[in-house]
Amino acid sequence: MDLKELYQEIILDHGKNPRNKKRCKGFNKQAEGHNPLCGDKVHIFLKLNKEKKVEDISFEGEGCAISIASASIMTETIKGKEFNVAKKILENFLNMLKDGSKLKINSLSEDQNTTMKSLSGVKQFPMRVKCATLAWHTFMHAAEEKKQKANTEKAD
Amino acid sequence: MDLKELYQEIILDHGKNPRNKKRCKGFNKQAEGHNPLCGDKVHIFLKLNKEKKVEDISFEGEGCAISIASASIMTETIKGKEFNVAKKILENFLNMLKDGSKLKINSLSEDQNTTMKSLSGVKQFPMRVKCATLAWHTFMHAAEEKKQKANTEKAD
Amino acid sequence: MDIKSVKSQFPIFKNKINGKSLVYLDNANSSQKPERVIDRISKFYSKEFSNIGRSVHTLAVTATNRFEETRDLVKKYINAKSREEIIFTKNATEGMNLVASTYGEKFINKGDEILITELEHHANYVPWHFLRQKKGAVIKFAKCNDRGEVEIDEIKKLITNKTKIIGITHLSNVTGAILPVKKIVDLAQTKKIPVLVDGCQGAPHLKLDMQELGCDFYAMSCHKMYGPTGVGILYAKKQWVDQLPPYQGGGGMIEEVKKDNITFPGSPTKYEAGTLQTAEVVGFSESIRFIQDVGIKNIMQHEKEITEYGVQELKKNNSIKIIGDPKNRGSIISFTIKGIHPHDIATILDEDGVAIRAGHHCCQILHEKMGVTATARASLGVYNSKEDIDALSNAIKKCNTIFNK
Amino acid sequence: MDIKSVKSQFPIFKNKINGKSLVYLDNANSSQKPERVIDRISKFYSKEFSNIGRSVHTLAVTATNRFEETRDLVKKYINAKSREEIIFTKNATEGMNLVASTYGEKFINKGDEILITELEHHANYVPWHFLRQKKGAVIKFAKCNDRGEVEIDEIKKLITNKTKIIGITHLSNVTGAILPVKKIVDLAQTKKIPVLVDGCQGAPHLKLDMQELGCDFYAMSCHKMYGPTGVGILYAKKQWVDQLPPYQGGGGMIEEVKKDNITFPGSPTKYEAGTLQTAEVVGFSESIRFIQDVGIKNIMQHEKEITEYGVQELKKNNSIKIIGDPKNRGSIISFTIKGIHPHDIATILDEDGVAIRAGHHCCQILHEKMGVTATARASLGVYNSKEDIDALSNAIKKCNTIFNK
Ligand SMILES: Cc1ncc(COP(=O)(O)O)c(C=O)c1O
Ligand SMILES: Cc1ncc(COP(=O)(O)O)c(C=O)c1O
Repeated sequence: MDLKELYQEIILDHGKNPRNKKRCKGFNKQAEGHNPLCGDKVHIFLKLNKEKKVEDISFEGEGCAISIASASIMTETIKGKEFNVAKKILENFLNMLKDGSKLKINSLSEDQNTTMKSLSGVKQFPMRVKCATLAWHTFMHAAEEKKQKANTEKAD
Repeated sequence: MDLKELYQEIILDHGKNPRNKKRCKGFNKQAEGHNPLCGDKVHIFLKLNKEKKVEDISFEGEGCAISIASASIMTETIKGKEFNVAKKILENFLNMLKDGSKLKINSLSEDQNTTMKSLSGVKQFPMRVKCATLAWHTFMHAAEEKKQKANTEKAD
Repeated sequence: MDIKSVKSQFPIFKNKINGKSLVYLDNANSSQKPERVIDRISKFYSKEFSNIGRSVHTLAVTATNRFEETRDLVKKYINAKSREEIIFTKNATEGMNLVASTYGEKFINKGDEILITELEHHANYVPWHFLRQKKGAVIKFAKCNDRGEVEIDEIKKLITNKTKIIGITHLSNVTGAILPVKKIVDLAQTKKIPVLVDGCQGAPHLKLDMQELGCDFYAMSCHKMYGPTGVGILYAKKQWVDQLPPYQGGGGMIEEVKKDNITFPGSPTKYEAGTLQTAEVVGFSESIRFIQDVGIKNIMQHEKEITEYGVQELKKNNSIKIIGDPKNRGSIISFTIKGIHPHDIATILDEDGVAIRAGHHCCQILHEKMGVTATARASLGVYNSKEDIDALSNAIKKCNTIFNK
Repeated sequence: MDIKSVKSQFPIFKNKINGKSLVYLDNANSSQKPERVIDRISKFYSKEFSNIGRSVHTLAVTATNRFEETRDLVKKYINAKSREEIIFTKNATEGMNLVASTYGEKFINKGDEILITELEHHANYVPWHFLRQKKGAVIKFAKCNDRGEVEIDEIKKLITNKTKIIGITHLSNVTGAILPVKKIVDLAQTKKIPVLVDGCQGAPHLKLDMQELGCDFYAMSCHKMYGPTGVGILYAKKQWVDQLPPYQGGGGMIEEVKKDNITFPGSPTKYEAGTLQTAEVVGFSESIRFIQDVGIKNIMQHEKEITEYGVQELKKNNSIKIIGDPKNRGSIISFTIKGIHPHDIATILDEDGVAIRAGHHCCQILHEKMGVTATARASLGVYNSKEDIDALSNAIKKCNTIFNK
């Protein structure tokens, strides 16, 4: 385990100065997410247009550097993407944290790739994986209009 | 531990041919006793006269050789005794099973003494002590007109 | 299967009882523990201990992983569909109380019927009795026949449109009868009635496959499965854990707590309040591995053989009456001896190191029906052998001698 | 007291965490176990194991005696009046559920008030919430002040003639405040209101004397008292166990079972359904002996000294805010660091082998009141030393470095 891998500059920066941390205008979908064990909370605001494109996305919430940075990075990364692409990115991201797989998404800029990869250090800290994935799961809840809150404690 | 001490002739005899196993006529007090862990049951019928003398005593019940023999021996021993003497006998009996104390009651015949002592082997078999004391406790319940059933599982 | 090598894995058998080798025939009560289970608990406390699920430090992470791995292991072992269906309880009794309480609260009202059997252990009756008292429900008892079995027709007869749940034992802890659970479940499903199976005796001795059985709830006690005391498992179908309310309240089982309201997460979290039996659950993973290493089919085969031998040997003694004669018998033989109370039998057997149980085995209804207050019971486990049966028969002969002298 | 010799009795400290010595400061969550406790459990399973109370064979007798001896030991240790007042539960959470459920069933009706405090752990709130939902009772929260204490006046203010029970923590698991339990009990007694004390944090760190405290119920968790997981103790005054109904139903807790009715024996039997945590209870006897050997007064003195040193050291770091400043503090220090979330603190500390807890510590009401979602908490036990505090301070400096680089 290596703290430097976990707390990379990019993450500390996104943690301290999160992007898109607000209620974006004209959102048409939203969801709340919750990590009951540590109390992390996130609220995703999503504007998905008729063509199923993420026109805007933002979040509000409280949590550790990892969860805030992850929410911030997520909104930056998927804003402007087709929903299907966003879903692909999410899958890639989860796999990266699960088994260390490489990201392989063409539509990401090199910068975005680097930024997302900065979260890969979390993999070595199993208890923190939930912090990193909370915002992403909550995004899916918003998009699919699930009634229940996203909850990292769901068993499966 | 010695089975021969436990299953002495006297006990086997009282177990097989219990004395006073019936509902005695004219009883004016009664109580039921129960050993929930093994299911032993005893029902004591007591005729205590105005002078507080045990005019008659008998029992009904089901249980192991030890509990039946003990009930039989008890009724034989305290029938005709003053209540205070009977109480004294009970105390002596319980002490004998607890710490092996000798019986020291003047009013017992030598025969009665021998018979009661035949139950002392139970002391070596802690799980069987309750079998041997059930009838005695139930007798006290009857005499003191306690509402609750005598129960060997009472904690103290 | 080499039974000697299995037995040698259990340290208890190195001890003498009253100077004799231990012949342990009280397995239906609780089983002995293999060394690997005992060692796993020691190791956990010595090297890995921490409370689980709540802290992010290394020990807590490891402990949490070991704990949750056991849930996966159990899920796989009993062929459940999801982790949410595996709830850790204190014992099987708590599992059945959980079902009676939460299902009862939500679905049982005045006049509704709860259908159980005359074979049931108090653990599958008393919780329903509470509900009877609280809600005015009715409890019906399916009859057990002379062989000590409950036939499906007896259940069928009692089902009405008020029947809200059926509670049955998988394997009677007195008569040894294995009940036709699958058939009962199939029948119940046609009427949409959920079935709770008391799996206390089924779990250690039969192959478990929840998909095949199809029951809605299945309660087990780990201490009867070569595992630690203090932990049980309740299997509960997802459709139920999704609907039923929580049971006990406390830390770990909440989502959001406000002064005026509280919300709860999904299963198993919502059913696991407070600090769990961490060491016990981790230790139990080795019990499952032990069973898997020996092989449940081998265990079943072996126990069947010894049980049959036992029945046959006891039948040779004319003073013995075996209680029940089920066509499909698990490794349990209850009996009485003419003129000798079961407690006296147990005491005399104990002098020879033969441990059996005497009493009503928490089945007073059944004993009353059979017209006895107590029986003696020999119940087998994986480590028992024909020699153990011989020791039993010989010790029983001693009872005859003492009481007929 | 020679702290080195105490620490050497705990095998966990022989292990390295991330290559560092373990600095275990998560004791409020769960404590580590001394070797004698671990060994007692192993020995019990290896040489003495049997289910208790039900069989008459030698193993069962021995096991039952060891189990019941522990009840006597506990009774004496907490100065209870009778064995009937000592009930073994799964954990403190179950103890509080037992009280809320049985007392609530019998004595709490619509509109009745349950008085708890803002300091309460979810274990002393969620069970009352269930009662609120079922019975339409009202829960009132006595305010905690800026020092993180609940003053007796805050309780007094809220007592009405509808107050049916008071539930308070002995020692807050967040602010470390020791509550004036005796005074609260005295006050409550003048109004005939029973008091349930959540003794989870009190029991391992304070001298326990039920006669002096005078409370009606006191719930503890053995795993926080250097004991095994899976077992707790509920002290309940005799007058209550005599009146209250049973809690869970099953084997061992019945008197007579008929098809139409069931009768129950007295306490503790009626509250101990099913197979108990035999090995855990027996193991716990060694925890009490361990505490007695070190001496609870020595433990209190030692923990006080280290805690004061800890508070003083942490105060030197300007970025740290200590949560609460109770006049009477137990061995718990919760804090936040400016600009660094508690979870990040815990992770960084863990790299240095320093185990603390981060989160809401099952006290969401309190955290909401304090305006934070989470805090970091260092909680001490008998084996902690000034060096551990130094390790903590140094690791915290690392947090500052990482986050301010
Ligand atoms: C004050 C307090 N109450 C209750 C509990 C719950 O204890 P347990 O989880 O052992 O039941 C804890 C510990 O988690 C506590 O600190
Ligand atoms: C059939 C059956 N049901 C329930 C139980 C209760 O199990 P436990 O006491 O482990 O909860 C037992 C064992 O005593 C049993 O044999």
